[in-house]
Amino acid sequence: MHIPIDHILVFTSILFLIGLYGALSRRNAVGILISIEIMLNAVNVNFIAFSRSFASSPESGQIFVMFAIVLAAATAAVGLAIVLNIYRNQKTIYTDEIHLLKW
Amino acid sequence: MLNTIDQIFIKAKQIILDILSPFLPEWMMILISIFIVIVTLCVFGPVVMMYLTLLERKFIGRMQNRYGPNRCGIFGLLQPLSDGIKMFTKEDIVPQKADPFAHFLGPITVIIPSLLVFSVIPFGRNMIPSDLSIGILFFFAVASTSTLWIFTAAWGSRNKFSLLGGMRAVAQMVSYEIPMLLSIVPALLVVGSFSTVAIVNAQEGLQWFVFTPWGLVGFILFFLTGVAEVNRCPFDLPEGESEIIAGFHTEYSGMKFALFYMAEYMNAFSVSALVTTVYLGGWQGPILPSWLWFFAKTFVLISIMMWFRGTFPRMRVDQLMGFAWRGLLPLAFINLLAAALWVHLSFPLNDILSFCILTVSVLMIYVANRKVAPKKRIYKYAYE
Amino acid sequence: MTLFQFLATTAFYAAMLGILIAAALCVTVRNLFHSAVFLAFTLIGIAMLYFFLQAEFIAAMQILLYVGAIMTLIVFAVMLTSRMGNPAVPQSFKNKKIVFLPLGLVGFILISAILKTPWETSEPQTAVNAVTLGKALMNQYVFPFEVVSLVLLVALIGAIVIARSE
Amino acid sequence: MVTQAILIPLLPLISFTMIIFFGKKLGTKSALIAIAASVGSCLLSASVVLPVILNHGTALHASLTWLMINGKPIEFGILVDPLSSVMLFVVTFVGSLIVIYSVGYMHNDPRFSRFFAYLSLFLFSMLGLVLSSTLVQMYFFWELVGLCSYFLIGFWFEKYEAAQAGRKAFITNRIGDVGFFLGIALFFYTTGTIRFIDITPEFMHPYANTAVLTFATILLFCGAIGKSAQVPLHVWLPDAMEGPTPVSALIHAATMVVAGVFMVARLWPVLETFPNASQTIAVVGTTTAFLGAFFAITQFDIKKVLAYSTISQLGFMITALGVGGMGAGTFHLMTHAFFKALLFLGAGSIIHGTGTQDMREMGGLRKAMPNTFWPLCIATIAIAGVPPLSGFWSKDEILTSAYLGNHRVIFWILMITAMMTSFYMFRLLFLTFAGKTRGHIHAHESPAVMTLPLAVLAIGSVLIGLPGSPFMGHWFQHFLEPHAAVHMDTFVMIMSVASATIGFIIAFICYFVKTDLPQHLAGQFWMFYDASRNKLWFDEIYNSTFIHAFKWISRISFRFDSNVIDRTVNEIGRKTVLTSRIKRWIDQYIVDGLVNFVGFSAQVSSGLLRMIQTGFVQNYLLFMVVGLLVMLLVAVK
Repeated sequence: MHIPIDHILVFTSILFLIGLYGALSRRNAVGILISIEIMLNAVNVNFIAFSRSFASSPESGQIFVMFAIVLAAATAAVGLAIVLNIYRNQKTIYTDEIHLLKW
Repeated sequence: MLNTIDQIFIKAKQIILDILSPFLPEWMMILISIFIVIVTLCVFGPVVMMYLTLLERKFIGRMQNRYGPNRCGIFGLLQPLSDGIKMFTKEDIVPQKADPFAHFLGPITVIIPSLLVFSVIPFGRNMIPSDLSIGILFFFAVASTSTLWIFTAAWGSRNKFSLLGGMRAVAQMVSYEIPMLLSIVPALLVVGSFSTVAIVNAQEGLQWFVFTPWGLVGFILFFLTGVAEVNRCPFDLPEGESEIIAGFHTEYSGMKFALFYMAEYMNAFSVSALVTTVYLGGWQGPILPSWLWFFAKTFVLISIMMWFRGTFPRMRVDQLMGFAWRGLLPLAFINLLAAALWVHLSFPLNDILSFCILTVSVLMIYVANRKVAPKKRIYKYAYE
Repeated sequence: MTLFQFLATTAFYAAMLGILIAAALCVTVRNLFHSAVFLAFTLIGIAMLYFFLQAEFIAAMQILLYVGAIMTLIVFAVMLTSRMGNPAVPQSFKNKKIVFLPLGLVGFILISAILKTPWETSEPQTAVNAVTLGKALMNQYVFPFEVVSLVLLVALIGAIVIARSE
Repeated sequence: MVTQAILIPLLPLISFTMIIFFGKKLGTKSALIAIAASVGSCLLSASVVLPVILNHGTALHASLTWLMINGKPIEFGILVDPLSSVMLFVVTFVGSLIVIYSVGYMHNDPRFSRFFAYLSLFLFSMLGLVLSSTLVQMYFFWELVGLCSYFLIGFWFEKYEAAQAGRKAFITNRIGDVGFFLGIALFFYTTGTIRFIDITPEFMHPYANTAVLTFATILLFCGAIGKSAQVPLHVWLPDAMEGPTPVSALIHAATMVVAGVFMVARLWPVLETFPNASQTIAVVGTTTAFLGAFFAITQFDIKKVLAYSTISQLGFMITALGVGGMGAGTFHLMTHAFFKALLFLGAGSIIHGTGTQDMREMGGLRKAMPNTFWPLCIATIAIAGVPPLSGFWSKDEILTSAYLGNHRVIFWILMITAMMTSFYMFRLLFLTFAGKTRGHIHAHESPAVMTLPLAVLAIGSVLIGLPGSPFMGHWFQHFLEPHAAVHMDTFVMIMSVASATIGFIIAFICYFVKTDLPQHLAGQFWMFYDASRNKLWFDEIYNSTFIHAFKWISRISFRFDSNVIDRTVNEIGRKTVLTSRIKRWIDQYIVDGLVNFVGFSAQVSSGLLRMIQTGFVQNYLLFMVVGLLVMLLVAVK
């Protein structure tokens, strides 16, 4: 089953943009994290799509996807922990209400 | 003769295909062959589930010195049918505050994984719906998603008890998933491949993994975690009837409840099937047809589960967690070590060594977990 | 092109479309829990894509890790911050239309670049099964493997410390 | 020899410093130091002069260069030749006598020791001047001598007239000194040398008729005019009588005033080469002589009479040098030093005795003060020019050199002045000693310490004339000018004796026989009498012209200064204040403005940049996306 790779790339870029849109437009911090997960997955798909046509070591793409997934898990864990902490302290996770970083 | 009986189902399928082949175009034939397998599974699943419910009620009844259901049909054989009809006719109530999407999504998403799992189980020689190269891993992947769907159901019904049930289910399944995976790893270590067929073939002629030291421990581990994954009996906190009504599926009634019920039993069947394929040699058996051996072993395991249900009291949450993290997980790791040793060493030595390691580790874990008797509680206000 | 391949490609494109829809829904739907569920569907869709791209092990990993582990995390997070989720409060910024401009531009440029570049479409080599992956992981990538495990450990401990209520 | 020569001026200097520092403690003993110093230097000078006399005229010279002006050295040194030896003898001998005399005269003065300090300082500067080997050195001591005269004249500075007189003397001297200095400079510039041993007739011959040098000599002679009180600048001498009498005796008779004559004598070769220069000198000399005598006739203050007589005698010396008699002039200088010192000391003792200076109150002091009378009588006879005494020989020398040099006019004027001289001297003698004491004064004879120097000086003034007289073959003149022809002229001798006797007779008639004749004559010749009495109104003329002009100029310059300069200075001050205020404004508003602006702009820009730090996570994400976009755009282009 031969699928031209640029179709996949277009798909992943669209998926990435959707994730980015989510990250930009959502007010809820958890929502942002979800969108980020989407973006990460888009990248993983890219990896896999390319790994097939990578002559020398086809499995490297997949290994990187594995590492990516693991790291995504780590980021999700830390991100959510932070969000929970903010929620506990600020009683809100709407990003436009959280402006501790303001100067 | 035996072989024909053994391959009876495959031949049946072939007969059907031959009948239809002159009429339909070639690509249609492939579809039909796949379709046949799917249909048989979809039929076989619920039927097994119905009669398991019956078997369980009869079996526990017998254990409790009473007959099980014997009114509908001879010896209550039609009881599941009546249950089914009851389920269909019952009104499907959706709580007002419930999240309609999640509530509706609950039962569907729970049933799918339990059905999908059947595609990987080798019912008999050449009787495996789809021989995936990552058979076992597929099974675990799909099984692990079930935690999410259970939580969706629990969360969707916007009910405290269901929420509690959901949380307990997620906590339990997450913490038992790791020992489960690790208990399978020794078998994979030996076989070297994920596909279930390869595993079963590796247990040729009574070389069942259960007779090896690590196999025995692995079998016990896998079986216990399997029971926990399925939320049955000693580990059935998620729908602990006595405490939180029906756990995550309290708000469900009618067909949705039937689906949950069916999913539970199908999971139970698939887990025990998997245990048999990995540790009890699957359909490997001396003379009887392969599928018969497979069903016999699975039936024995399911009866053990039911036996658990009849005898064991429900575990407290901290005991449940403690048992998983402090008991099964270390044992699984050590079992992995023992299996590795077993694989590398020659025959007589490996058995002895791994056997000693495992026994010592079991004793150690038991001693480590023995809790000092809890101090006598001092009630400040209440009277002795 | 045999029927089978035709079926497969259509299934592939269907999966892609499904994923996009699920992702779009996940991003736009107001109720956070629904977006989490849709995220799960997109993840499973992506796993299917991996199956089509002959990366079964990664697909299984995807489902096992993402849907099994990360989704649980996200769902718990959604649950713990459930009070925030009531639909009355607008879930996204008023001026979210503005975001379309940069995104549109980036998308346009990316996609035009992708379509313009001549990707040499070499035939896929031998399928990569779990065994080769295991070997590569243990031989060539053993150091990253250890580091990643360490990172994960640290991250999780960090998360626990952060989330732990005093 | 040279060390003794150097010691001569140093002794008075040492005594001066000792008296100045230990004066208060020494009290009257300071006089002893001064006397010791002067007598010491007198003996030393004798020891130095004798070898010069013995090997007839070989000069002793030693000098060290003080500074170099474009290659030509200016030296300080010692020169002992016949001329300076004469001066040495005169200054030291007369000086020590006067110091001894002034012990008595000043014995109850509160600033007793300071007087002797000034005297020793004066002796030091005079001896320095005499021994100097170059014009510059001479000029240096010339100024010092002027200074000492200022100190001594203004000794009783609490008296207003004394202070004025001291100042007047100093200023008139300074006017002369300016001319002197310019002359030195011009002379040095043209001839290139200022050493006396270089100034020989042969050396001067090449410059024979250069106008510049004649002008230079005249300028040099101005110095002499100022110092020796010649006509234009003589006004300070009469007023200088305000000082104590020994001062007048020492400074205004014997030493300082003759410094001018000494300087002209020193430059004798120059004068020889410039006849018209010497001509002018002669003319100035004769006019001074005549006027001096003319003023002296009608004076009543005893010291004023002597002052004017000194002026006229100086006039005689200058004319002698003018008409070519360097030897005659110097000889008259020496003799005059003796009898004029004697006269002044005598007058001093009279004043000391009677307490008044006005001759109208005196008279008949012969019996009261016999020791003062006889030396004074001898001095008067000597100055009048009666033959056996020194006055006659030196005056006669001058007259013969004038007569032989066929300066007819000068000769006859000098003759008349000689007559007038003898008249006013005898007038003085008769007014003070003859007749009866007009004022109600009770004279008493002055003590021995005063009368002894008088006696010595009397003997001196008798004998000092002999070396220059024919009896000793004009030894003195030959000593000074070895190859000068000196010969007496009988006609001149007779005429001078005649003039002396005529003067005596007139004085005898007017003041001894018919004492009312002077009033009668004064009434008739009132015009001459007033002119003489008021000293031809020189002082008044000067006051009304120079001094008045000078005051006017100073007033104008003062007004100019206070108005123009002060005003401009204030204006400048105001302007600077203004500019500083402007600068302050600029500094405040522009510089500070700029600095503040920088700060302000930093604040504004930071304010703008601050906007970016919204604190909303999404904004940062958006910025990232925009960044990505930009990068892509750049990459694609």
